[in-house]
Amino acid sequence: MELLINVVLLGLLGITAIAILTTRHLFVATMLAGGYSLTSAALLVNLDAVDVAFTEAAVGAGISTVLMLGTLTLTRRREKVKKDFRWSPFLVVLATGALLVYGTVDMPAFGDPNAPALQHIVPEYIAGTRDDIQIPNIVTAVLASYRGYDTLGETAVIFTAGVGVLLLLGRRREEDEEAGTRRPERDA
Amino acid sequence: MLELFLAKYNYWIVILLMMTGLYIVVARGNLVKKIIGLNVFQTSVFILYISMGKVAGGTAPILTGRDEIFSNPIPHVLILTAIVVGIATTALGLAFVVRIREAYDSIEDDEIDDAEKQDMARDLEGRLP
Amino acid sequence: MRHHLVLRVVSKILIPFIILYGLYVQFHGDFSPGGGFQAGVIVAAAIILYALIFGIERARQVFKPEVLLVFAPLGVMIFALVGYAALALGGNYLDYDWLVANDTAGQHIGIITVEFGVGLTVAAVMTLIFLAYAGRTRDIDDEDW
Amino acid sequence: MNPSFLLAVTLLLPLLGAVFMALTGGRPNVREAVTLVTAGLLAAAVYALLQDVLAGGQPTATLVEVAPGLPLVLQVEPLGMLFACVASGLWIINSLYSIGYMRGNGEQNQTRFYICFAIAISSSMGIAFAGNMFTLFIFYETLTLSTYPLVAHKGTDEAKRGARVYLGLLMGTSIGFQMVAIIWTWIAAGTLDFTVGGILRDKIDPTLLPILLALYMFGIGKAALMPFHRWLPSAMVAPTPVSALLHAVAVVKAGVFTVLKVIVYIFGIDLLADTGASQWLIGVAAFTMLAASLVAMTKDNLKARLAYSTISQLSYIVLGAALATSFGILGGALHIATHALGKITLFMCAGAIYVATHKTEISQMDGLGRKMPFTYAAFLVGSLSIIGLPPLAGVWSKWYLAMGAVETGMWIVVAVYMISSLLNVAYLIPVVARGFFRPSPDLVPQSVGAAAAPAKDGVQEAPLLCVLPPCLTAAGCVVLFFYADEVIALLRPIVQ
Amino acid sequence: MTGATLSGIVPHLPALQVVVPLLAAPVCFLLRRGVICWGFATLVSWAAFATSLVLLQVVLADGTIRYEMGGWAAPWGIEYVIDATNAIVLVIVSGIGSAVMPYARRSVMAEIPANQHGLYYTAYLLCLAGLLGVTITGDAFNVFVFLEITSLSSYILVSAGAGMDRRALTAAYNYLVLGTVGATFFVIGVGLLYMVTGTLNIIDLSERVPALQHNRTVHVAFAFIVVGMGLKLALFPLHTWLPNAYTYAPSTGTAFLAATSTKVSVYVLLRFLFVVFAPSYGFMALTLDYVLLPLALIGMVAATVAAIYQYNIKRLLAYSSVAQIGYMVLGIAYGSVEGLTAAILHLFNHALMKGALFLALGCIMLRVGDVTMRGVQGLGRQMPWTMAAFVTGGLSLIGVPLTVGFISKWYLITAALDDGRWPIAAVILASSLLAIIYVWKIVEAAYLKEPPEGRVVREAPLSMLVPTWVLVLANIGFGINAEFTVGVARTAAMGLLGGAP
Repeated sequence: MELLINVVLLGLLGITAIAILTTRHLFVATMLAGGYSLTSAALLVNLDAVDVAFTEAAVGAGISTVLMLGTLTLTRRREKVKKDFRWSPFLVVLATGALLVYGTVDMPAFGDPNAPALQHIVPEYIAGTRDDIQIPNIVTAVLASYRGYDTLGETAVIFTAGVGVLLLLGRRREEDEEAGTRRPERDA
Repeated sequence: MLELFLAKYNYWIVILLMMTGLYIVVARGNLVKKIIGLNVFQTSVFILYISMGKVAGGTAPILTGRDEIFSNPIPHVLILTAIVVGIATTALGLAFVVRIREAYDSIEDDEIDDAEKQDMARDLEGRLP
Repeated sequence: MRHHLVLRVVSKILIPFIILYGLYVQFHGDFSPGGGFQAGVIVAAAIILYALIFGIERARQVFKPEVLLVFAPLGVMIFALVGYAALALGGNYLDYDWLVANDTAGQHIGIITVEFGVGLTVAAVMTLIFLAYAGRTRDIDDEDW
Repeated sequence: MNPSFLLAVTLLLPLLGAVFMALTGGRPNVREAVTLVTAGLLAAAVYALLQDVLAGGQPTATLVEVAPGLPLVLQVEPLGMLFACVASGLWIINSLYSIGYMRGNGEQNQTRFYICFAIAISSSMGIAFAGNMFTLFIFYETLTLSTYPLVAHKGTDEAKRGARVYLGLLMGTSIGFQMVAIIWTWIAAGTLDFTVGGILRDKIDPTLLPILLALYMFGIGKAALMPFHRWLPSAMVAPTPVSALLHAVAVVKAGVFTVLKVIVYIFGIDLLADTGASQWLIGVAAFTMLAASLVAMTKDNLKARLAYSTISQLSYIVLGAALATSFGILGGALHIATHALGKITLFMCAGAIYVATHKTEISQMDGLGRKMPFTYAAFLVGSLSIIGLPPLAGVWSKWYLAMGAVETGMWIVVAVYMISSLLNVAYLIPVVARGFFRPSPDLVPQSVGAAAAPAKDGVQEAPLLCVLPPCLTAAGCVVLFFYADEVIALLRPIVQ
Repeated sequence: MTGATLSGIVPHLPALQVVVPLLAAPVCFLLRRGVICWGFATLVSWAAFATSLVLLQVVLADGTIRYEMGGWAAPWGIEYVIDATNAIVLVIVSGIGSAVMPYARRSVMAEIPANQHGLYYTAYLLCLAGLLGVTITGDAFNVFVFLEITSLSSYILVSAGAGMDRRALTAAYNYLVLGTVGATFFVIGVGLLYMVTGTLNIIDLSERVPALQHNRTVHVAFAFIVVGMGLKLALFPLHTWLPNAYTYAPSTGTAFLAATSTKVSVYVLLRFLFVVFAPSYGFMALTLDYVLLPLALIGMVAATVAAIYQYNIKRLLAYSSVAQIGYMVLGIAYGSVEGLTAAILHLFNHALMKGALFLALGCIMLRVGDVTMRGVQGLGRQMPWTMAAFVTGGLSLIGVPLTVGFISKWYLITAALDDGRWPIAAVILASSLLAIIYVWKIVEAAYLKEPPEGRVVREAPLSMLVPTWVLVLANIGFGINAEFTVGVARTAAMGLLGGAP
C-alpha cells in the first residue's frame, strides 16, 4: 500500500513538473508549483517525514505561492515563447542526471533498514532524546538541541532574506526612481 | 531486475524531477520561471534526502513509548533547514525580479540583455580616442 | 475582495483560530510535528490572509510594520542570547544543560525559548516580506489575480 | 664606519635623496643641489667600501628573510665593487649633465625625472652588492620599473610606445625566463648564494646545463642579446641623460654584470669549461656582435647608431663570459668599465649636439665639429676608446677578451673581435669625420634651446654643463688606460 | 575586564568568532541610523579581527582547536575545528572586514541612498558572520547553512549598487540563480556522503570515506561538491556571475566580497578535497589532473585576456580575479605540499591585492564618479595617493618582487617545477606577463594622459586613504617578509595532506 501511494505520488509529481516546464502561462506555472509542493508534502508524509511535510506544505504551497503571485501582479503574466532550442542546457542537465543515476548504483536500497546512515549517530539520537532531553519528537530534539546551531543559522538566513527584501522593496517605487538618478558626490 | 528497480526507483524518479527543475533554471529565459525551476529543483532534492532516511515499515520519528522502528530523523532536520533556506532564496530572488521589471520593464533575459548592451554602448560613448 | 461579505465574515472568525493554531504548533512542537518555523509561517499566513481580505492599509494598522521591524531581529537575538546565556553560566555556546540546575529541564527551557525565537523571526519576516511586495503596488484588486 | 652599515647606506642614500627631491620639487636649484650632494655622498660611501674591499674585507649585510631560505643579502665582492664604482662615479657626471640638458631643453616633470633617477641608482647599487641571485633579481626588477617613467618621460605617443616595448621586453624576459631559471637553480642547488666556483656542480644533469644557461642569458634582457635587443633602440626616445643612464651608468651594465655574476658565481667557469655548456652562447654573442654592428652602420639617427653599437659592445662581454676562461671574464668585467666611460661620452656628446642644434640625424651634422670643437673632440676620444686604440682604456678590455679567445684556441672568435673592431671604426669615425671635414650645409644653425648661441660662424657649444661632463669622461678614458692594472688586480680574486 | 574573565573567554573564542557578528547583525538592524550602524559594525569587525588573531596564535602554538557547539560531542553535535588552514582564512576575512569598514562610511554615503545604510551594514555583518561560520565549522551541513547566509547577504550587497546602475539588479539575480544551483549541488553532494557514511562531521567523514573509495556514490558526491563549490568560487567556466556582480556592486561591497568570499569557497573546496576525499585515490586524483588542472590553466589565460579588453576597471579587476582564482585552483590541483602551500599563500596574498585595488577604485568612484579608463585619465597628478596605491596593488597583481604577488608566483612556479611540470610554469608566466598589459593600460591612462578638460578632482578623504594604504603596505610588508605567511601556509598544507587535522 505504502509503495503504491509512493509510486502514484511520484508519478503525479513527474506530470506536474513536465506541466510546469511546458506551460507558458506564469500564473498556471505558479499554481502548478504550489501543487507540486503540496503533492511532495503528501509524499513526505508517506516517507515518515511529518515535520518536513508540514513545513513544505506551509512554505511551498503557502508562502512561496503568495510571493510568486505578488510578483506576478507586479510584473507580467506570460512567458515569452522562444523558438530556439539550445543543446547546451539540455546536455548539462542530462550529464547531471546521468551522473546521479551512476551514483545510485552503490546506494543502499530504498527503505533498507540496514543502511549505514541508520547505524551511526541515529541510535544515540533516539536514546538521547528519550533519556536526556525527554521530549517525544526526535526531530525537534535534534533540530533545536543537537543541531541547534544549524537552526540558529537558519533563523539568520530568514532574517537575511528579510533584510534583503526590505532593502530592495522597502520603499515606494518613486523613491527608488529618484534615488536611481543620484550621482556620487564629487566634493564633500 | 525488478529487485533493482524496487530498490532504486524512488531515487531515479527523484533524479528525473531534479533534472526537470534544473532544466527550467538553465534553459528558460523568464526570470520568474527560473525561480519556479529553482523551487522544483530544490524540492526534488528535499525528496531525495527524505527518501534516504525512509525505513521500510518504519514510522515517523516521534517517541510514543512503544518499541518501534523509526525512519532516520537526521535528513528531516536537515531538510527543515534547507526548506527555510529555500524560501529565503525564493523571496529574495522574487524581490530582484520585481525591481528588474521596474528598471527594465521586462522579465525576459533576452530583452534585458539587449537593454544592457545599450547601457554598455552608452558607457563607451564618452570614450576618448 | 473587499466586496465579498461572506469571505470577510468567515475570515474574521477563522483568522483568530489560525493564529491560535499557530501558537499551538509553536509550543507543542516538542510533542508533535511542528515547531517555531511552522508556527511562524502559519501566523504569517493568517496575517497575509487578513491583508488580502481587509486591504493592505488596514493590515498595516493592525500589524504595525514598526513592531514587525523590531520582532524580526528580536527573534534571532533571543536565539543567539540563549547561546550567550549558556556561555555566561559556564557552558559551551548553546549548551542548554547549563541554563538551570537540572539538565533535562535546561534542555526543555532552551528548546522552547529558541523555538520561540525562530517563530518570532519567521512570522515577522514573512509578514514584512509580504507587506514589502504589497507596498510596491496599489492594493491588490480582484482583477489582478 | 662599519662596512655592513655602509653597505646599507649605499642603498638608502639615493632613496633618501629621492625623498628630499620630492620635498623640494618646487625649487629646482635646491632639488639639483640635493641630487649632486647625494651623488657625491654615494660616491664617497662606495669609495670607503672600496678601501675596505682592497684591504681584503668582504662586508655583508642581511636585510630581511623574505621567505624561508630566501634572504635579501648584500655582499661586496670585486665584480660588484667595480660595477658600483662605475655607476656611482658616473652618476655624479651624469647629474651635472642632466642639469645642463634638462634646463637647456626646457623639459617637463623634472622632479619626477630626478627622483626616478635616484631610485634607479639605488637599484643599481642593490644589483651591484646583491649577495645572492634572489636579491639581484629583485633589484633587477626595481631597476626596470624605476627607469620606465624615465623612458616614457616625454609622454608623447612615440615615447609611450618605446616605453611599452622597454618595459614589456625587460619584464617579459626577466619574469618569463630569468625567474624560471632562478627557481630551477633554487630547487636544484638548494641555495642561490653567489659562491666562487659556482653552486651547480653535480646538482644538475650536464645535458640540461645549456638550457638553464639559455634561460638565464635570454632572461637577462638588459644584456640585449639578440633577439631580445629591441628595447634598447626603442628606449632612445628618452631624453639623453636617460640614454646615458641606460647605456652607460646602470641598465645595460646591470645586464652584463648579471651575466658575469651568473656565469662566475652560479655556474662557475670551470663547470662551463668542463661541460661546454656555454658553447652555443659564443655563437649567439658573436652573431649579435656582428649583426648589431652592421645595423649600426645603416642608422642615420645618431642615438640609434649608438644604441646598436651598445648592443654590439654588450655581446663582447657576454662572449667573454661564454668563453669561460679567466681572461675572458676579466676582459668582460673590465669592458663594463671601459665601455661605460666611452659610451657615456658619446651619448653626452649626442645630447650636447641636440641641445645646441636640435639635430638628431648624422647626415645633418656636416661641419658641426668646427662649431662644437670640444664636443667633437670628446666624441672622438670616446669613439677611439670603444674601437680600442691606445692610449685609451678600451684597448685593455679588448686585449683581455682576445686573450681569452686565444686561451681557448678559438681563433675564429679572435677574428670576430677583430672584425667587429673594424666595424666600430666604420660606424663611429664617419660621425667625427663629417663633423670636421664636410662643409656645413646651413650657415644659420637652428637656434633652439635656451643657451644656443646667436647664428654666427665660430664656436657654438652647448651650455657648459652639457659640454664639461663628456670632456671629463673622455679624460677618464685616458686615465683608465694607465690604471687598468689596478682594476685587474681588484678583479683577480673572482677567477681564482 | 579582569584577567580571570579574559582567560575564561579564550576557550570560547571559536564560538564568539562567529556569534558576535551574528548577534551584531540584528542589533545593527535595530539601530537603524546609518552612522551608528557604521560605527557599531566597525567595532564588531575589529573585535572579530582581534579574535581571529588570537585564534591563529593559539593554533600555531598549541595545534588544532575543537569546540563543541551546544556541548554535544562530535559527531553528534556540530563542532568547530580550527587548524592552521582555516585560522589563516579567518584572519583574511575579518582582517579585510576591519580594513573595509572604516573606509565604508564615506563611500557608502556617496553610493547608497541614505535610508538603506542601516540595512546595508546589517547585510555586511551577516555576510561577515556567514563567511567566518563557513570557515570555522567542522560540520558539512553547517557549511551549507552558513554558506547560504553568506550568499544571501552577498546578493544583497551586490544589489545595493542598484542606486548607481540598474545592472546591479540583474547581476545580483544571476548571482542568486547560479549561487543557489551551486549550493544545491553542494547539498546533494553532502547528502550522498551522508547516505553512505551516516555522518556529517568532517573529521568523522574523513575517517569513513577512505574505506569507500571505490563506492560510486562517493564519486558522485565528490563530483557534486567540486562542481557546487566551483560555482561558488567562480572556477572557469563557472565564473559567469562574477564579472557583473563585482562591477555593479557598491565599492565597499566589491572590495569586501572580492577579497573574501571566493577565498572562503576555495577553502571549503580545499577542506573537502584533501580532508574528506584525500585525492590520493584513483578517481579523485584523476579529477585533479584532468579536470581542475586544465580548467585552472585555461581560466588563468582566458580571464586575463578578457581583462585586457575591458574598459571598465572594476570589470577588468573582476576578470583578473577569475584568473587569480585559477592560480589558487592550480595550486590545489598539484596535490602536493608545495602546491597547497602556494594555493593557501595566494589565498592570503590575493585578498590583500584585490582588497587594496578595489578600495583604491572606491576612492576614484567617490571623487570622479567614473571608474572607466576615461575616469582615471590624468589622475596620477590629481589623486596622487590613490593612484600610487592602485599602482602598487597593480604591481603586486603582476607579481613584481617585493610585493606579495611575487611571493605567490614564486611558490606556484616552484611547485610546478618541483614536479617537473614545465609547461605549467610557462603558462603561469605567460599569464603574469599578460597581466602587465592590463595593469599598464591603467598606469598609462593615469600618468601619461591629461585629465579631461575642466575636471577638478581632489584627493580622497583620509578616512578612505588610510585603510587603502594599510592594505597596500600589507602588500609590501608581506612581500618583503613572507616568512610568517609562508610558514603558516606550509603548516596548513601539511595539515591538510596529513589527513585529519
